[in-house]
Amino acid sequence: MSMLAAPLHRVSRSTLLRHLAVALIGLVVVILVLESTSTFRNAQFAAMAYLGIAAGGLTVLTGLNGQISLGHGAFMAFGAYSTALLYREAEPVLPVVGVLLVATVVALLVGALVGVAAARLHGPYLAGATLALAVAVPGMAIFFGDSLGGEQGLNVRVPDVPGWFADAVFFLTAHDVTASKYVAYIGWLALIVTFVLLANLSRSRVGRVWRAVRDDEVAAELAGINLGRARVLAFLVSAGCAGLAGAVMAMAVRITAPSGFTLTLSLTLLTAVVLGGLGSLLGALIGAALLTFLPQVVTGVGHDLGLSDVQSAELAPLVYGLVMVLVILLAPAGIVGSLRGWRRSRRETT
Amino acid sequence: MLDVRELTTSYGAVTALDRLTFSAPRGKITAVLGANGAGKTTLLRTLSGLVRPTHGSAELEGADLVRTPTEAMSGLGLAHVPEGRGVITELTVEENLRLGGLGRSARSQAAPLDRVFTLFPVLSDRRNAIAHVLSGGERQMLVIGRALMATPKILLLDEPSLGLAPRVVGQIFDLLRSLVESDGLTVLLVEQNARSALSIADFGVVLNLGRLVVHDEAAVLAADEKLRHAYLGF
Amino acid sequence: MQQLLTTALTGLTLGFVYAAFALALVLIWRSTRIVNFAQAPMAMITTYVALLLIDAGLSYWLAFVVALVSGLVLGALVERVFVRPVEGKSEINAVILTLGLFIVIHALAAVLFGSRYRSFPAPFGLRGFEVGELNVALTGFGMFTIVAVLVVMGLLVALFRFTDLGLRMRASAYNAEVARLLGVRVGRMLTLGWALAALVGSLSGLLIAGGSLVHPSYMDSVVVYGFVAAVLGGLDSPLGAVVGGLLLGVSLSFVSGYVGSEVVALAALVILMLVLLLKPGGLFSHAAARRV
Amino acid sequence: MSGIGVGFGGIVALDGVGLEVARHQVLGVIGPNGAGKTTLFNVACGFVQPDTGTLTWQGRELDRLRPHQLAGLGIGRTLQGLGLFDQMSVLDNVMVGADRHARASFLSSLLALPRSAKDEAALEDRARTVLSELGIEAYAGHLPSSLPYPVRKRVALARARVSEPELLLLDEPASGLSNDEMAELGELIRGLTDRMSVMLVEHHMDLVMSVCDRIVVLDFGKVIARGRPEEIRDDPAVLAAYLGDEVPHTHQDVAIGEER
Amino acid sequence: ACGAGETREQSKGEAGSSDVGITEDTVTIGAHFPLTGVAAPGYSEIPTGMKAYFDYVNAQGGVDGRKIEFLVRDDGYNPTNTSQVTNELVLKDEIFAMVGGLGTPTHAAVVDFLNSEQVPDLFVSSGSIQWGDQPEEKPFTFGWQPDYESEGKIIGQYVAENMPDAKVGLFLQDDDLGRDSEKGVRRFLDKQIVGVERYTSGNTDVAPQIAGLQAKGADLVLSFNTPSYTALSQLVAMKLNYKPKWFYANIGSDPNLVGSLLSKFSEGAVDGAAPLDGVLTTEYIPGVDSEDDPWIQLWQKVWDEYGDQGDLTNYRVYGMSKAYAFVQALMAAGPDPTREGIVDAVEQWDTSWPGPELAPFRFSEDSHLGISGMRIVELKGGVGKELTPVLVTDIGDAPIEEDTSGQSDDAPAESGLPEIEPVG
Ligand SMILES: Nc1ncnc2c1ncn2[C@@H]1O[C@H](COP(=O)(O)OP(=O)(O)OP(=O)(O)O)[C@@H](O)[C@H]1O
Ligand SMILES: Nc1ncnc2c1ncn2[C@@H]1O[C@H](COP(=O)(O)OP(=O)(O)OP(=O)(O)O)[C@@H](O)[C@H]1O
Ligand SMILES: [Mg+2]
Ligand SMILES: [Mg+2]
Repeated sequence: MSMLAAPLHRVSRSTLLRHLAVALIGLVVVILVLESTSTFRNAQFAAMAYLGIAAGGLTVLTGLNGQISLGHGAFMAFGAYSTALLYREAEPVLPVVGVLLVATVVALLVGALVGVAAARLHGPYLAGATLALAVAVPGMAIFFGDSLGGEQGLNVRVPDVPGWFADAVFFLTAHDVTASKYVAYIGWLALIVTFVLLANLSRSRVGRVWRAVRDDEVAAELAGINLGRARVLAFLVSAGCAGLAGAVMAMAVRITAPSGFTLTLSLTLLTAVVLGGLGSLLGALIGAALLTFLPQVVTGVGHDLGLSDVQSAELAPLVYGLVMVLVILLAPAGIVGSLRGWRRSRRETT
Repeated sequence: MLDVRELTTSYGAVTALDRLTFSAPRGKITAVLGANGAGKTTLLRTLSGLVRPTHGSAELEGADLVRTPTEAMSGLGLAHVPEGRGVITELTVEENLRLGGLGRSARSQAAPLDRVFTLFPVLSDRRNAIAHVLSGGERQMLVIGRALMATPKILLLDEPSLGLAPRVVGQIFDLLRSLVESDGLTVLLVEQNARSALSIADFGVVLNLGRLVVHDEAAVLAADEKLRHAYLGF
Repeated sequence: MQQLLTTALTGLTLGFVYAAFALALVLIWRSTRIVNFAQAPMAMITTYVALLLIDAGLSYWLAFVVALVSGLVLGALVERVFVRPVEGKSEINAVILTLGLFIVIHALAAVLFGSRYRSFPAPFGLRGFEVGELNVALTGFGMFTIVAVLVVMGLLVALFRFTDLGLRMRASAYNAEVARLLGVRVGRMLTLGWALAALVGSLSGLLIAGGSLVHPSYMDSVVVYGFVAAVLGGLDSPLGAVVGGLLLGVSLSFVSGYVGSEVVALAALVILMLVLLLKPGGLFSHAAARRV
Repeated sequence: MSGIGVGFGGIVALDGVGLEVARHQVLGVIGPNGAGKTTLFNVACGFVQPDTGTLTWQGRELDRLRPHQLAGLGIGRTLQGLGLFDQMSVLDNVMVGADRHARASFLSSLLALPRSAKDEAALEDRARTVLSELGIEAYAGHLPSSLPYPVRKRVALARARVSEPELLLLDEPASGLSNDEMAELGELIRGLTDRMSVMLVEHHMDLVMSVCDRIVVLDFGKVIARGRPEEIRDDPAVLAAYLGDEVPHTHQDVAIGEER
Repeated sequence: ACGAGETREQSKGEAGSSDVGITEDTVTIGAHFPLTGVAAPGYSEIPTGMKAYFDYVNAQGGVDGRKIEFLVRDDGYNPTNTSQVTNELVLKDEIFAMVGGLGTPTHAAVVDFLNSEQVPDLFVSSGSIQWGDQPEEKPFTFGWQPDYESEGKIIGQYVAENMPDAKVGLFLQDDDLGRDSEKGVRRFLDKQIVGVERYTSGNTDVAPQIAGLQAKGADLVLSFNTPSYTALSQLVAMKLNYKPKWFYANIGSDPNLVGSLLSKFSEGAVDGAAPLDGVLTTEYIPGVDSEDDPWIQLWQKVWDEYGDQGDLTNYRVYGMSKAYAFVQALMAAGPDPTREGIVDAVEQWDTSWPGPELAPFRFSEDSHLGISGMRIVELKGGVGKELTPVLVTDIGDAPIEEDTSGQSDDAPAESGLPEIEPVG
């Protein structure tokens, strides 16, 4: 027992080791889940992964740094279009990891540009600017229609499953790897890496500075914090996450078109973040799961109830909207936040 | 005038006022004293309905304060100068003052407005400035001035001297005395600085951890050496 | 010349429509410090109310009035039932709440009224004038729009600047506790603010619908540009909302006509960014605020 | 500082103010409300750019510096309010203050490299030391909003302290404190002077008179008097503009003043 | 396409036994349509028409004893959603075929997936040429309606021959609709074009574009837009006192819909479909207003018996016509249809089969493009008056010729079901 306790103690003390341990557990869960579910579910999990990555970045921006962005879908668009350009027919120029990195960097650069402007804005002004960003960016794809495919968008290649990967999975599970499953793996690996990095940041000096800026900017400035830098940095990090998410999305959806990056996407991300619980990575993940699975379940229920197609299609947004309203009214701290509060109050009473 | 009986207020597990009973006579200044966290602010907030007591009663000339909503307090002639942050920083100085005299015609606001401007000439210079630009002390003057605009029957003051220059504190205390003496105003004065509060008050109430320690004439309290050291810190 | 005039005039009319919507946002912002994203579907619902009445044979003006009144009621209702619990709490929760309402109302409307296009009548002509050779692209209904928006703006400015009611509403929004201490019935003010805003919103809905097509999403693009217009103007200022709306309407019309309609949204972003970089609080914000 | 002038629209907040803070001394700045004291602080730490005049810090002229840069140069400050980070623990609040001593780069934070862990530990040590010096280490894990007012004031002070500034600007640190607590505060401030210089704005004469080495009096943005506390107390101009006739119980101040 | 080969081999049943989505008594098919959101008005009616016809067929015993189950999924006209719901249809619901999936960007998101999964992707609801011009790359995908390029050619030639002096303005939706048709039009009247204006779908303020055409002096406007933009362009023109001759492509010319949209506007300036009187357009299936047409009579009967609430509209007629084509294909695939079997059957389409289409399909091993032509009509009182016989052509420089197949004169069988022998 005590033999175990010492290393365990070390693990729980070091931020890195703790996060890596959680990541490892997460990885095992991911493998178990992806291997035991159908190809269709795999595809859904891929969608959950990219929503989760983007929501994770956004929760850092909004939860830790207090900046509201209604426009993160735009950064996903940059990531997705970079992917589409790099990963088209014929021989791709870069391996998948390279594509993901480039997409992230492109979004980072754009994020820096927008972040510099956004750093001076507050509350609704920031919301307005990012809202405009969300609706403006898809138009660029049409404007540069010759290289970006216009309204119709660009097709993205289905990633080839590398031989070693297929072999490894076959060896472990005796299943073949479908393209959907491979993309789901890419998405979840990207998510785990992203979340470990975000968790590191939020536990570190950087995260603390972000929170300080959120709580009281004048006091933070007096403590020697460069407000602009802190804000831009937070914006950049979250834009990078969105870019990465966009890249995974492009691979999962196999096309990037302007109509894939509507305002709704941006608002969906924000919703995921708030429903899950602001500032919590777990919350972002829960929010992403909710948004991935809820509509389909609800539409199914609608069909079972004998509603017409149109009615059951409208049922999904109806329920989804109601869930948003109810969560805000009944659990304003989001799902994770409320669970924590509930646990705390139970602990206090016992 | 003001009768407080068995008043009890809690914030969750913390009991901030504990079965407090005292009364403040009309036309007198009653100082409410005690260390930080004694429950002074809570007392005033309970009286003006910002927090609800769990037990007990408070009556103003027979009107039940405990059941009166906050917004009806000014109708009863009660004005409350809250601790810190009472200025609506997004409105102009004059708008803030106008809010104090709501419900009265522009003409009948003119006289109190003049009085406030004579008392605090700074405010009259800045009447169209957004209150946000005011200095800490100027804001405090504005809040006090605003309460005076209502020409209340009873005035609850929470640390009015906070951030004010000694000379202004003196002026305000002078004004309070004169209002009390000429108009029959009743004042409940919460002060951290017990010494100066007692110097103008008629009565004093000393709280500790939400309970009443003593309630007596101000001069008696000021003379009580033991009390001063134990609770009043001078 | 002709094209220039036409582009400017159609932009102007469009600008007034944005302005109307922005005015509603400003009203709610002034009275509760919340940006109401559900403004558009709320207005959409009341437009459908008018449409149903007109289809049932009522006169345009009667339907118009009923729609405005139902807007008033709807606004009050929404504030009382949904918004009250989030007032004065975290800003982002209010955003999500109104977004949720947006989606719910939208879906309800699609179920109730179906999602096909319907046409909405206009009380005045939809033909432009001809002055000699020149076509003036301003219709009777366009002028009605302009007058209506200017009147509403005037009324709002007067309400806030000169009346105690306006002062009470603003005080309630900025600092509910202090307002309450000063005898302001804060709850009523907030409800009133929402009700009035929903009324103005309904008006904007009717103005957009007049002589055009209505379906559950017909207001969606106005949300974006109306919001951008309000932010341009400074969110706190009715005059700003109108100026912001006009600025946006006219410049976007020119961009659409002379550059391409696909960059309209981009142009809106650029205009907004330029203005906010110079004045982070919008065109009509107060100068250099004190920070400490 | 010399010849500092600041105007806001029609208002002249500071008009050719010049003053100097000597090393390891406490300089008191007093004056009527709206005299320009906070504005003076704002100039000193970069929140307000002066229209005229120059700021010299350790022999170097400071020009158009942003507030966060001044913190880096060793100028710390508390706010007239509290200015605490409400949703962060007391320890985190203070660690933010120490951030200027942090060395971990963004990259090492991102990857949680050992370097960053070491840095964190060092910051935490610093913060805890200051907390215990101020006697509030017991509250390290609490949120400020749950704490009594005097404790919160100390947290604010701790946050300014922990950055080890060479000049500390205190804006009304005693407001809302009882007389006892004020006396303790006075001692704390005196205790700081072996490490740093202090500039103090305060309306509580007891405190000002007891801790300041020198005092500058402002009125309408101008210096109307300067000197040692005793000189100031009896200066008729100061009496008229600031203290008024109701100088409260001068004899009591002396009592506290004599304690040191 | 080429990279797709490495995905899982579809485990196909032996010939003769049933395939995915097929049971003893059902055939499950699916499609994605915008049922919610901005694109829903109009388009969401198409699947209701399809459903009504399938119900009609099912009530008569289905096809070879199998009932057709038609699953409709909402994608809100968003490719991301299309991809998700297509995954659901293919992987979870295991549909036999995708029938009538709507939209160019939306369907483009899933076309590679459908082909790599070898799911027949029949009769895409879009006139983009990409569904049929390269059958070797997308062997499972088929178009249905005439492609935009062919339509552009037919319109272009008509104008060049009959209105050689017209100053032509183009009003184009800024996507494949506008692009493909412009390409077709320019083959014939490049020189006559005085102005081109493009609008972005979703941006409802088209005044600057129409003003642009007016400024360039166009007296004939060829419009390639969706129906709501027909109404918008008419309204704007009225506002600008702009009175050119209008020529709307088929997709935007639904006189019934546009007329009812314009009907409410005041002053009698616009009443009924009057504003569209004299407008030129094209026709490739009979529309709701051709009450004498035997096909419309069939659709009316089907709708009255099996339709939801609401009237028969051209969107529903479109849906039923398409559903009819699918039933034809299913019958042609024989009593034990397989995915490959139905693809083969469509490739061997017999142009003598009666159908609502006015011109024959072009389906073959080399082309998966749909209906080969249309006729040009002038709208009078909401009904099209024929100006030309049915003209057929193909993409590229294929000539435009009069159709001689007699497709436009046929009528459905008494039962209302196709009567077709399996092919091959
Ligand atoms: N909103 C609140 N939530 C929880 N506890 C509170 C709240 N407000 C006050 N308290 C607690 O109630 C007690 C009394 O506080 P109160 O503010 O009334 O004291 P006070 O005498 O006014 O002190 P001070 O001199 O600091 O103003 C304190 O223990 C305080 O911590
Ligand atoms: N940004 C600003 N715009 C306009 N006026 C301002 C601004 N900042 C300060 N002032 C004015 O300048 C004057 C000096 O303000 P300052 O805050 O420096 O006073 P102070 O000496 O700190 O007063 P107090 O003791 O009341 O805190 C005040 O009259 C204030 O209203
Ligand atoms: Mg208090
Ligand atoms: Mg000050």
